[in-house]
Amino acid sequence: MSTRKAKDYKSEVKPIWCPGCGDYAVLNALMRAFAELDIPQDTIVVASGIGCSSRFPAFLNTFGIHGVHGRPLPLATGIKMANPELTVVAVGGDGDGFSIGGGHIPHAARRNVEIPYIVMDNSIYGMTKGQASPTSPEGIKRKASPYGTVEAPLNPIMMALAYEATFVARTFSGKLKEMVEIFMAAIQHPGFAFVQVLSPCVSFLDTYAHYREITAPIPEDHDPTDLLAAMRLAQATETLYLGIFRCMADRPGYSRRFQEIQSAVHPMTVPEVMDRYQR
Amino acid sequence: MSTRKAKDYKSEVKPIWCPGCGDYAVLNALMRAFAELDIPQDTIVVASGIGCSSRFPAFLNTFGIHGVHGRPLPLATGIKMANPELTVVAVGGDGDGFSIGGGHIPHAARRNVEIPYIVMDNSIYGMTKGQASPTSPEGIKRKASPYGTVEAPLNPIMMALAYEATFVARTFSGKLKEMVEIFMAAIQHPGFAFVQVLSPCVSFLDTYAHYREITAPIPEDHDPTDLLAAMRLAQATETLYLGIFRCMADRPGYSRRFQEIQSAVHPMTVPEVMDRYQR
Amino acid sequence: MVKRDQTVVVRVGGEAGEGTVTLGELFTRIAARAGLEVYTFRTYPAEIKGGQVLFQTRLGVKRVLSEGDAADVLVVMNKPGWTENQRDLQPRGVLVYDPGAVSDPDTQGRAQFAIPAGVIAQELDFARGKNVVMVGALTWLFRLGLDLGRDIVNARMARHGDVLQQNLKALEAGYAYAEAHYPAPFPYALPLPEQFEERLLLSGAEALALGALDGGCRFYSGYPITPATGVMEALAKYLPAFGGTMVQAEDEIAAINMVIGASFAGRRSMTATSGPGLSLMIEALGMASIAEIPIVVVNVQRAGPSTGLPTKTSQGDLFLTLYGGHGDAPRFVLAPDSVKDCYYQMINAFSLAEYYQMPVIVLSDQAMASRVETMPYPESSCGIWSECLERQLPSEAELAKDYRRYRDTKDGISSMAIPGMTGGAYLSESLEHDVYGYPSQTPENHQLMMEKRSKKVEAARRRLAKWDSSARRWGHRGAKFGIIGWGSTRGAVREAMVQLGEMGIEIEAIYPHTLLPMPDRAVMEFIYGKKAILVPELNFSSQFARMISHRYYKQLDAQDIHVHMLAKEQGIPFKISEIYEAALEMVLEEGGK
Amino acid sequence: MVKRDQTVVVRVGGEAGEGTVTLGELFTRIAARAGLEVYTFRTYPAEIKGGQVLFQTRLGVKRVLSEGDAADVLVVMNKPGWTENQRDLQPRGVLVYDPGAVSDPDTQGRAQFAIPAGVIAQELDFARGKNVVMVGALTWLFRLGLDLGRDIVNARMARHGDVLQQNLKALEAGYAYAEAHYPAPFPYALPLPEQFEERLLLSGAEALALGALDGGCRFYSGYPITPATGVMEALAKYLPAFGGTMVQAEDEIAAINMVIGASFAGRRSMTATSGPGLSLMIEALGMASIAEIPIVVVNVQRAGPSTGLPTKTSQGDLFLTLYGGHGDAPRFVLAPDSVKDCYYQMINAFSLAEYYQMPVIVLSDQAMASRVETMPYPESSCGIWSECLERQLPSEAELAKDYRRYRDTKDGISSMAIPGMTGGAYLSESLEHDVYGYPSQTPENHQLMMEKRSKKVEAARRRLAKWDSSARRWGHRGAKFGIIGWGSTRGAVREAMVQLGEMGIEIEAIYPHTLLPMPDRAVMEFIYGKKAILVPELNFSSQFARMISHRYYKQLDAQDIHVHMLAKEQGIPFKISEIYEAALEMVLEEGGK
Ligand SMILES: Cc1ncc(C[n+]2csc(CCOP(=O)(O)OP(=O)(O)O)c2C)c(N)n1
Ligand SMILES: Cc1ncc(C[n+]2csc(CCOP(=O)(O)OP(=O)(O)O)c2C)c(N)n1
Ligand code: SF4
Ligand code: SF4
Ligand SMILES: [Mg+2]
Ligand SMILES: [Mg+2]
Repeated sequence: MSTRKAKDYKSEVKPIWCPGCGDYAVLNALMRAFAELDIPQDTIVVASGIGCSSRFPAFLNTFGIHGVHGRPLPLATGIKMANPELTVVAVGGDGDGFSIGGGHIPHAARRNVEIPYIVMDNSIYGMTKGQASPTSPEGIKRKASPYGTVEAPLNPIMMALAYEATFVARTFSGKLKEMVEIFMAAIQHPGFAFVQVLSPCVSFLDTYAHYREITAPIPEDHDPTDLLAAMRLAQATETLYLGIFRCMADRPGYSRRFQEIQSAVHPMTVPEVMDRYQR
Repeated sequence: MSTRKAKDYKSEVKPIWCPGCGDYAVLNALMRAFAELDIPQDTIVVASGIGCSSRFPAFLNTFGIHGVHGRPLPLATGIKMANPELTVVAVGGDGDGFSIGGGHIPHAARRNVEIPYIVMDNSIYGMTKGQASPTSPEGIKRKASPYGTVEAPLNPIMMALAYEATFVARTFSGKLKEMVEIFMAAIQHPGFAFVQVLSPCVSFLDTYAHYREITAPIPEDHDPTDLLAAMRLAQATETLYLGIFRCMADRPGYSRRFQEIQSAVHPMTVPEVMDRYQR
Repeated sequence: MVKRDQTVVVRVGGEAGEGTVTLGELFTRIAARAGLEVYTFRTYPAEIKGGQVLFQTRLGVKRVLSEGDAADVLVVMNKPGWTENQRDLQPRGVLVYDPGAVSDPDTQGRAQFAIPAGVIAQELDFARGKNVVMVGALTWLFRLGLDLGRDIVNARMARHGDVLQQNLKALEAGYAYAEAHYPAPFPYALPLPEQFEERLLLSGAEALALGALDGGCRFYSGYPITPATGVMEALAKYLPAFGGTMVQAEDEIAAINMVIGASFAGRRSMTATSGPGLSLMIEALGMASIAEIPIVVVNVQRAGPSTGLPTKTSQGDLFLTLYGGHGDAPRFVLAPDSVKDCYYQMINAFSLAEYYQMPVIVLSDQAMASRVETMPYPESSCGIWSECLERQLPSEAELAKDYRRYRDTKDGISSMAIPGMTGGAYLSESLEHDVYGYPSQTPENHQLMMEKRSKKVEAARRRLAKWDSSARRWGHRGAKFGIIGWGSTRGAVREAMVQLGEMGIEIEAIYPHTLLPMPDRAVMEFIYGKKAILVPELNFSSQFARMISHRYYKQLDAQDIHVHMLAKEQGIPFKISEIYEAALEMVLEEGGK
Repeated sequence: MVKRDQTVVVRVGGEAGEGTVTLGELFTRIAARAGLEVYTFRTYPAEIKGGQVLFQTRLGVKRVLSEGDAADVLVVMNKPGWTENQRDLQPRGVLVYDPGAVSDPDTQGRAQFAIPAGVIAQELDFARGKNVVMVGALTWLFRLGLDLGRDIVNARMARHGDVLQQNLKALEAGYAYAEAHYPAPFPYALPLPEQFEERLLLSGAEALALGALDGGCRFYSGYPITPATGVMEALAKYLPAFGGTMVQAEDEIAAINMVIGASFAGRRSMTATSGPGLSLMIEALGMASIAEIPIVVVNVQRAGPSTGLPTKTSQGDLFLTLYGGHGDAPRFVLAPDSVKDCYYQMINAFSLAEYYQMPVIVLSDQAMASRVETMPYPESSCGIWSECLERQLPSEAELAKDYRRYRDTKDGISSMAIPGMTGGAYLSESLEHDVYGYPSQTPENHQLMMEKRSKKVEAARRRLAKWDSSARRWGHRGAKFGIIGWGSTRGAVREAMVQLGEMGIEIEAIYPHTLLPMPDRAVMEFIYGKKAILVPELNFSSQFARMISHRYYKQLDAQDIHVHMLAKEQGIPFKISEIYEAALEMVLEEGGK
């Protein structure tokens, strides 16, 4: 049984978030997941980019790294590869993850690096005061888009599936219990785990009511090893399904693969390497 | 009837490509497509990144811009938005497009900018002498991966579909006629047209024979407006389907949308703008 | 009442979420509408919403040069507003406060004006409106006129339709309360000019955007970043009205590459960013340089390094801007030194970019971009402070036969064909290329092309030597002591010089507006005969002072002129007193005036 | 036969696709195995495969310092090989050629050695083997011994199993042909040492990789880029044997961020790149600087700007390396000046990065990375040229209570906890932060932290003053004329100095190995008493000369020492004669020796 409580993962720093921000629930859920899994604080690293959501690590009592904008995945990959024993979690926002950082997700997925990546998707740039993000609904009017945006929103779940991420899930800040469960599964998954959290920004795009209305759990009979079935669920936009779209635990993770290589290779010393270059 | 011939699009520069490189066929096919569509040379811009494939524009008699590595899409987008009258084609390789430039494709797709993007995918970094690329088969051994790669290859067609690109096609350097047709369709498509060309690198990963074996035309009854059906075809890796996976011409292109905004807005002069800031 | 040539510093302290900034902004606008000159400054809290802020506005009948140091009037909306700002209230200043927030503040004898804004707002059933109540009270105290107040509230709050009426009532109630309780003349009310010229009230970011429009900018692509976002927002609004386009890019790398593409295709194009974004643009800047594509990049500096202090000001990107590029990649760097100058330098930026086919970086900073200033209507876009130059297009003869895009010429400038021009097709290359644009790797060609590109810098240097705007100089001509600075520190320097003048200390200053190429002649003329010069700047390592002392070491050494460095990197602007004291110290150290 | 203290320059010209480079490499290895010292140089064609190349190898009994200028022996495999290189054959040089490719070359009386390599190879039914036939002939001419030749072909061509036998036959046939037709002593055969110490034969890229391994590197992430890829390839091979990992990243931004992550997690980590990649890494470099994370970035310079000339050499990234960062972001810059030094400076790079918790950039270049040199086995990894320093970890007491990651200390160095350490949890921040790592925006804290970080540079400056390796000095102590350079130009400079010495001109040189912080004491000591100094460098704008003359202007001016700039940006290394002539000119201009 777990000896740690959620609050044991809390730092002394008061979140800078607006009252009501969806990210509070994400923070609580992740702390609970850590507690449920009883992971020692000092063996956890939470890596993030820049944005309201990316301020996350400061509010935790674990190791944290608040990197530059859009790079939580490379940071987390480096950490995990340096020390596979650690529990490494990457977090960030939709701007951080799908805009400036969008090029890293396919590669984290194809490496299948053992990292849960939690994207707090509020469909807006919160930190910079409300510009449209890659998941903003088309036509949204803001100061930087006074005539309404003309770009279609991206579908992050579909993208993660197309990258064949071995774990793909969606959850919602309004559903704390489900979120905790998904986070636990993502942390335990032996590969890359992509989790989109619908986490409303009450200040620049309040979607709580909307999401309450249109979200629904993934049907119980969904087979999470069936990629096309997952894609069908992901395609639905009138109903946003919550839950685990895909889970394939058979492919070994990236750090495992490298450990295999390391143990298959004969250890060497520097003088031995040099001898190969003897004239 | 077309007054221009394929060779009218040829520059004096001799391609630096190795004899037998798949990219020669792509060059020929694109020149033919231009000729068939009878597009004046001086109204065409071909934008590329860096790589063997990206040397492309130098061999053409049109306007060309050989940019930095991975950025043909932003370059092409800027060109198209500056002058929507031009025929703007983006070209590059798999490293250029799916590795360093991978973050730009989803955004070109969601903008639906009127650009065909031709990726000469040889599943290898040709220019830098044969490192694994994002589409290299798993386990490939090269100097930079002496123990074999452990990353799964990406599926570019599936990715473009997940981004809901309005035109998604695959073709093969070994099929010149089909390639010309697909290029013509892509150039005429009023939105973003993603074309993956299987274009073998004879020097570092010769896949001609392999592709001859496993490619097959997309079944005639495929409905290119059915996203999931396209995804089912894209999922097949034992057979690589060639042809148009998706084509949706109903969504207006990006430069069109901005032209609409421009014509809806009352024109202003600088002094008129200033008056808005009168104290 | 204060005198015509005086200024008044009004500082507001309160919670951001409770409309403190709106309070300051409304009051500033009413004062400006009444004919006063204004100049503002504000801080940003760490929290996304809420948190403590300070909004300062300085009013004057004549042009205001900086936000000022100590407050003449402190307006306090909550407790920390008092505790955090009381030490900055000058000895004869006055306090205007909400007694519901601060009870019995000890102002050590200074006059107090209690305005129960919270209570009044509650009585109106509009608790949120307490800031507007305070605006009303200030409107009375400064005798700006209730009608003007109403106008401004009407104009600024129109968007919030349903609450507009409530806001107007709040304004009136505040006005009425103050009128009833403080009928005596307010010590810091300025004499309102009866006649005054029309002025613009612009933030630095807006000035950059408007200057860009005037400079012919028709394509913008950018990625949101504090404190540069304002430029993007203004251009998003107006570009379509000019047939132009603003694209929000997926990142800064995409932004600058789109800008390069758009300019290649013939449009005057730009982006704006801040430090982290500029760092990401370095690769593509080199591309614009080698392919000779005109682009303008505005860098609104914030305190660094890395993510640093996103809402704080700095001048720490000078070195990156001057030297940031692999290989030798020529570029120009401009440094406006006031909101007004932001406008003109954007016109110059486009002129230089287009004429010399080069990337031009315009350096602003957080303080200058976010503050609001009154400024005269700009003269015709190509006036004394700017020159309008065009991109050189190929002649018909050139296009007719063997068009060479990168032809070597005397000043390095070769004509640039635009896609669509018959006969103009060429290759724009990021590789080293020959005169046609085709890749070339020979030593001879590389050297030739390096020289071609660098000749453009020399040609620009010669041209700029003739521009008044390439350096601004003021103060006592020929004084023994000098100040060389750049950018937004100018206001504090000018004011410090006035104070020094009052002390009988003669001093002269120069602010180059082009930092690359440097207006060497102007600077060397300025230096000539000086005993010592002070180089104030907002960064850690005295970047500008090092550049100055290195660049002019021969002159400085030959004449034994001492360079005094004054570097400050705290995220905040100079206080006038800091410049004043450093200058005084220089004078004393160097053996007096 | 040439003398023991002479060297011989052998140049091979031919088609890349036809094994010209292999020819050169095999011959070089056979000569090295025979006990000679070697030093190579090669060019790269524009074509991906094929195209004209030149491979030059210089042989000596004593250490060879550079690739040399004119060829003593020109080996020609195709027609352009003759036409393009004939002007570089020295007056008393000899030609070795395939008469099937060049008929009757006019060598103006110089000796000719015709080897019908093509015909011989065809007779063996192995047309591709003509290059190995030529290797056999050279093995005879230089009297290197057929057995050695066989050994090398065996070792180097083992991978091509089935053709190995054919290659051996080709070697033997070439040897036999030459032996039969040219029995007389070959004028450029060097006396082979009977006894010699074992040497390594390494390319600069390999030396960087091996030095990194020795410096404790256990994580590498990089993105392929010419001419840095060799570093990645070597580490990909060996890292797993050290329990380490090499990740090929999706781009340079990912690479450097992975490196930052891995180092944060406790591993010595690095990346290697070239100009365009370094430009993309600038943002993250600042992150490593502010978050105080040790990383090593190797920059193998190529000619720029932008994509530029990817296979050509340059020293044009100096300014970017020193100044490229928004805000003031401290870092160190090291500059090895030979293949051997690449090895040692990598050890130093890790020492400095780890001890000072800073990013360290190591500047190499295309010429130095791709050439092959013999070098002595390195002494123990922490020998005279390097110091082994460790990252400071928190003590148990520190961890037990209130651990402050960014505690301010005298030298700015605070202990760094590693994830997994109980009690060590902290936040590593790209925002400005307080002593715990938590974001802080106050002016006081920002200044404190800027000072903390910069104190580390000053501490390192003090330490480096004691390192022999921070600057290398040679030549006539106290000579009136000096040369200050950096990096791979050293070889040509050393040889030019020998020639100058033969002319009776005394000259002294210094090559700093740390460019940031500069070993000021050593440089100032060196400058002292000089009349003039020459600063040779491979870039367009004399970056290093500007840095030197700016940094030491007081000393230079006080003693009236003139700085002569010698900048060359053509994508190719200096010729010895260019240095020689520039130095001579300096001496004459300054009024003789
Ligand atoms: C390189 C760079 N570009 C831009 C920024 C400015 N910036 C900070 S946060 C942010 C967007 C954050 O949006 P998102 O990731 O959705 O987070 P949210 O605030 O909505 O949680 C941007 C653009 C930056 N810090 N660095
Ligand atoms: C910023 C940057 N990083 C790396 C490189 C080196 N580089 C040149 S081409 C290339 C890969 C090209 O691969 P691909 O796009 O697949 O083209 P191919 O040569 O296979 O056609 C790389 C990594 C570069 N030019 N710029
Ligand atoms: S602005 Fe939006 S995302 Fe940011 S803290 Fe506030 S509610 Fe959350
Ligand atoms: S290396 Fe490969 S991709 Fe490059 S030109 Fe040769 S065959 Fe084509
Ligand atoms: Mg967001
Ligand atoms: Mg490729």
